[in-house]
Amino acid sequence: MTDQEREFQDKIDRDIKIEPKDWMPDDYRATLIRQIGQHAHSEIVGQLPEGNWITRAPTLERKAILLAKVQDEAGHGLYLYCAAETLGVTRDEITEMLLDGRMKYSSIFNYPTLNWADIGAVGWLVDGAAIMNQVPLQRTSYGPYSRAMIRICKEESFHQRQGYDAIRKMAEGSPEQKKMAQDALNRLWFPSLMMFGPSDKDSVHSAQSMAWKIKINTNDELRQKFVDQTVPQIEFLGLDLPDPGIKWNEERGHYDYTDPDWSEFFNVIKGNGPCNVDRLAARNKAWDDGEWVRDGLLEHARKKAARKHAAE
Amino acid sequence: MTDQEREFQDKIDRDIKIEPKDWMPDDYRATLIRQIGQHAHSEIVGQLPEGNWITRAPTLERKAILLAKVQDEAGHGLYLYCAAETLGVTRDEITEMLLDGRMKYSSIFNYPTLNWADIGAVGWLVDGAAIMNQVPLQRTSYGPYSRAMIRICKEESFHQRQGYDAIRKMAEGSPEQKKMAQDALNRLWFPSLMMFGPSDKDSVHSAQSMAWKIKINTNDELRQKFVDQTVPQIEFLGLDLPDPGIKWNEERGHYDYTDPDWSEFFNVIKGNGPCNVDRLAARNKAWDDGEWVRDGLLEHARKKAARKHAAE
Amino acid sequence: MAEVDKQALLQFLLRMGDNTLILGHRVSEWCGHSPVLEEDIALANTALDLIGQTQLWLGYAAEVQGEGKTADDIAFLRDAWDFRNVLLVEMPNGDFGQTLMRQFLFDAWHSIMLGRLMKSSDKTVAEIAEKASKEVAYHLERSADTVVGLGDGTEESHSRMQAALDYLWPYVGEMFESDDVDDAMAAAGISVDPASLREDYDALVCKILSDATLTIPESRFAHKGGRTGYMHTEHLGHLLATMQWLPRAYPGCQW
Amino acid sequence: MAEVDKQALLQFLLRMGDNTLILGHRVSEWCGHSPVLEEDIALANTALDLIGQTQLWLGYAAEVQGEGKTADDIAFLRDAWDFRNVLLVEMPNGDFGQTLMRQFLFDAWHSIMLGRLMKSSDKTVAEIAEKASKEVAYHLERSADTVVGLGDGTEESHSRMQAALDYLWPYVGEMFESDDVDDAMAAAGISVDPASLREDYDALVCKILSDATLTIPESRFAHKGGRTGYMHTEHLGHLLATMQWLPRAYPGCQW
Repeated sequence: MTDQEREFQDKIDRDIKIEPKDWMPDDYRATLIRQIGQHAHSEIVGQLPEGNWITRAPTLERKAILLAKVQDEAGHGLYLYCAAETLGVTRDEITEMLLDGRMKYSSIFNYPTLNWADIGAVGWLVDGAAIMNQVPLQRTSYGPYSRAMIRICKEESFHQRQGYDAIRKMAEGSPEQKKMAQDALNRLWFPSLMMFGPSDKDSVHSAQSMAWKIKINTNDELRQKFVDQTVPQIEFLGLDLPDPGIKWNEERGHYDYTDPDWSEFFNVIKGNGPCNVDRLAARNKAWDDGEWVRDGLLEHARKKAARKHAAE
Repeated sequence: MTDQEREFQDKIDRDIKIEPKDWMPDDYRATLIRQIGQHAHSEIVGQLPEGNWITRAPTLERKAILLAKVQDEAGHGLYLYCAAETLGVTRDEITEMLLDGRMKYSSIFNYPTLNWADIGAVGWLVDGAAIMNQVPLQRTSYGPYSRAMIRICKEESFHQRQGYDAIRKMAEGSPEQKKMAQDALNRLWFPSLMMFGPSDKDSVHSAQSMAWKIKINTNDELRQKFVDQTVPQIEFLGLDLPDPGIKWNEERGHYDYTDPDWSEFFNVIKGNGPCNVDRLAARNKAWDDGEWVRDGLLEHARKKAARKHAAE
Repeated sequence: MAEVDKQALLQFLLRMGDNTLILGHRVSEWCGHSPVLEEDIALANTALDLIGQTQLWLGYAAEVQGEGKTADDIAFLRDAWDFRNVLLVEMPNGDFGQTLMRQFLFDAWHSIMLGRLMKSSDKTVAEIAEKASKEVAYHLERSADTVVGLGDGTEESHSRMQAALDYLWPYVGEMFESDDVDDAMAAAGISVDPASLREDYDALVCKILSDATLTIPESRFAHKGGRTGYMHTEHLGHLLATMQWLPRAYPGCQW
Repeated sequence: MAEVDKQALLQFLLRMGDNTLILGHRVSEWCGHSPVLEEDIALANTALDLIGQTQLWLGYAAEVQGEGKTADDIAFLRDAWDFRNVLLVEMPNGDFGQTLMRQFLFDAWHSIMLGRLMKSSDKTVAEIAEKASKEVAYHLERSADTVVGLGDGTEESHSRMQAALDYLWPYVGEMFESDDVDDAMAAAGISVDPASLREDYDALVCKILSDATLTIPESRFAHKGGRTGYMHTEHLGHLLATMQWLPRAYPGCQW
C-alpha cells in the first residue's frame, strides 16, 4: 500500500467522506462508477414496468400516485447520474453503455408487470428490497453518492408505503383482487430476494467494497432482514406465503426461507429474462427517436448564445 | 365527329362493349381511368374505417364477418386496378396519384367510425349507396369495367345485408345499443346522400359520360332511389328518421328529403373532412413502410429467375 | 341553482375535466420513452398536474350531477360520445415535437381560460382555477420554451415542428367555439364566452411561434365535435379502451 | 369422461383456441396497412381462418366446461392469466417481416400438430383439425414463401428477417413443452406429446430458413409461461384491453 492509499483508507476508516477532487484509487473510482451507474440505469429502466400500467390505472388517484412515483424515479436517476459525473464520466457515456449492454441494471426490471397488483407489489417488495440496500449506503464513503442516497431513501420509503397500501386494498378486495395480489406476490417474491445478489460467499468483489464502505452489509444479511420484515406483512395481508420453506427459526431468531434459483438469476443477467430484450429495445428506441430533439435543443442554445454574443 | 369517333359511339349505342385493344377517344380513356381509379382507391381507403373496429368487434362471429368483408374490399380494389391497367396505367402509377393527392377516393371514408353500430351503418348505408351506383354500371360500355362491376355487385349486396343485420341487432338491443344505432344513422345519413355527387344540374361531365355509358343514371335519380329504398328500412328498424324533411310525396310517388349541405361536401373534398389527413397518412405510411418488402420480393424473384436461367 | 343552469354547469365542468383527463392520459403514455431524462420528469409532472386537476373538475361535476357518482365513475364508465374534451387533446402523441406542440397550443388556451375562471362567480370553479393556473403557467412556460427551442433548432427539428403545427392547427379553432352552454355560463358569470379568448390567444401564440421561426397555416378551418360530443376522432375510442379496461373488467371494486 | 380428463381436455382446447384467437387478432391489426394489396387480402384471409378455428376450439371448450358459457364468453370475458396461448402468438407485429416470421414459425408447428390431431380419439377434435389443417397448409405455404422471398431478397430485407428470427426464436421452444395436461391428452389419444413434434418441426423449419439464407440462433433458450398462463408477456394485457373493451363496457348484450 502506498502512502496515498493508506491515507485514503484512513479517511474512510474515520468516516471522512471522499469528495470528487480528492485522490482515490482507480479501482475505487471504477467500482463506484459501475455501482452508481447501474443504480441510475435501474431507476430509468424501472420506469418501464410501472409505465406499463400508468395508462391502465384503475382510478384517478392511483394514476396520480403512480405518475408521482415514476417522476421521482426519473429524478433519482438524475441525482445518480450527477453523482457518477463527479467521477469523470458523462451521462451520455454511461447511457450508451446501458444501451449497448456493457452496463447492467437491476434484473428485477426484466420481469413483467402482469396485473394491477404487480404495481403494488413492486412498491412494496421491490422498493422494499431496494431500501434495504440503500439505507446503509447513506453512510457510504463517497460524498456525492452518500448525499444522493439520503435524498433517495426518503422518497423510496414513501413509495414503499404507497405500494403496500395498494396491495392491501387488493388483498382486502374482491376474490379476484385478492387473487391478483397473491399472483403478484408469488411471481415477484424470488426475484425480489435475488435483488440482494448471490450469497457473499460466492462474490469476489465484496471484501474490497466493504473495506471501502461502498458496500456496508453482506448480501445475505440484507436478504435475511428483508425476509424478516416482509413475512409478517404478508401474514397481515392475509396472503399465502409464496415459499413453503418460510418458517420462523427460534434458534436463529430469523425466518428460514428457500434460497432463490440462482441459475434463473444468472440466466436473466445473461439476457434471458422475460423482458430483457423489450426493455433495452424500448430504451434504445427512446434514445434514437430522441436524437433530433437533443440535437435541436443544442443547436438552439448555440444560436442563442451566438446572438447574445453578437449583440454585445 | 371523325369516322372513328362515330363508329365508336355507334358501338356504344348498340351495347357492344369496348375492349382494351379497341380504339377509343382520349377523353373516354382518361375519364375511365379517373373513375375506375377513384373507385379502386375507395375500396382500399375504405378498409380503414372498418379496420378501426376489427380489433374491437364484440363477438367472434362479427369479427369474422368484418374480416371477410374487408378482404372482399381489397379484392375489389384488385379487380378494379386490373381494369384500370387495361387502359394503360400501372397500379403503382395510380397508387402514387392517390398518395400524393392527385386522385381522390370516395369522401364518405373521410368520416370516422365512432361506435360499433357505425360498422353496421357503413354496410347498410354506404354499401347500399355504392350498390345503387354500381348496379347500373354492370352495363357500362367498357368491357373490363363492366365485368369487374358484375363480380363486385354480387359481393356488395351480401355486405349490405350483413350490415343491415348488424344494425338491426343494435336497433333491437339494449337502450344503449339502440342509441348507438341512432347515432350512427344520424351521422352517416347525409354523407351517404352525398355519395351520389352533387345534382347533375351542377355537373359538367355528366352528359358526355352518359352518352359514353360510363355513367348510366343521373346523380339525383340514384339518390332518390336510395332514399326511397332506405326510409322504409329505417322505419322497420324503429329508428327515428335522421332528417325531419323526409316525407312521403304522394304526387311524386317518392320521399321528399332535405338536400345535403353541399358546402360540407366540397369542404371534405378539399381535404377538410374529419379524417382526410389521417386516412392519407395511413396509406402513405403503409406504402413507405412496405417499400423494403416490395423491393425484397422483387429482388428474390430476379435472383430466382437468374438461378433458373443459369441452371438451364 | 335552476335546473337548466345545473345541466349547463355540468357540461361546462365536463369540458374542463375531460380536457385535462384526456390530455393527461396522452402525456402519461410517454412514461419512460422520452428523448432525455429531464423530459421524462417534466412530462410525468405535467400529466400528474392534469390528472390532479381532473380530480377537481370531475369531482365537482359529480357533485353537481347529484347522482351519487364519483369523479372515477365519470372518468372510467362513460363511452366516447359522453366525453366533452376538445379534439386537440385526444390527437395522438406522434413524435416528441407533435406532443409538445399540442401541449403548447392547449397550454396557451388553458392559461388564458383559467385566468378568467379565477374570477368566476362560482366559488368552487374559482378555487380550482386558482390552483390549476399556477401549474399551467409552468406548463406553458416549458412547452413554449421547447417549441421555440425545437422550431429554432436544426433544420430537421424545425421541419418536424412545422409539420406538427400544420397537423394540429385545424384543431385550435374548436377551443373558441360557443354554444348555449357557454352562453348560460357567461350569463351566470361562471365562465366566459370562449370566443372572447381568441385575441389574447392569437397574440400569445403568434409571438411564440414567431420566435420559433414557424409559420401559422393560413386556413382558419377548424375541426369540431369534441366539446359537444357529436363527433370525436377515431383516436378517442382506442384511448378509452386502454384507460377504462380495468374498472370495466372488475366493476364495483375498490382500488 | 372422467372429471380429471375433462379439466385436462378443457386446458388443451383453450391452448388450441387461444393460440388461434390471439394470433388472429394480431394479424387483423394489419388491416389496411400492409405493404401491398395482395398482402392485405392474404392477411385478412389468414386472420379470418384463425378466428373461424377459434370459434370451433372455444365452442367445444365451452361445451366441455359445461357452465353454459359460449365461445364469446371465453374469448371476451377472461383476464390475461386465464389465457393459454403460447407467448409467440402474442408478440407484437413489429414490421411486416416480424409478422410473417411469427406466422411461419407458428404455421409450421400448427400444421404438424393439426396433422396429428386429425387422428385424435376425440371425434370433435379430429373434425376441427381436419377442417383447420387445410387452411393452415395454405397459411404455411404462403408464410414460408414470403420468409424465403424476403430472407433471400435485398440486403435490407435479409437483415430485417434475420432480426425477426433472432427476436422470435426464443419463443419457439414453448410450443414443444409438455406438462400433466399433455400427458393426460396423449394417454387418452386425444392429442400427442408436443415434444414429439420437434423433430419434424426442426426439419421443416431448417429447410425453409436455409432456403431463406437465414441463420437459426444457437441458443436453445426458450421463454415460457403462456400455455400454462403463469407468466404471459406485458403485450397480452394491452391486446385484451382493445379486444374486450366493447363486450365488457356493455355486458349481456346481443350483437
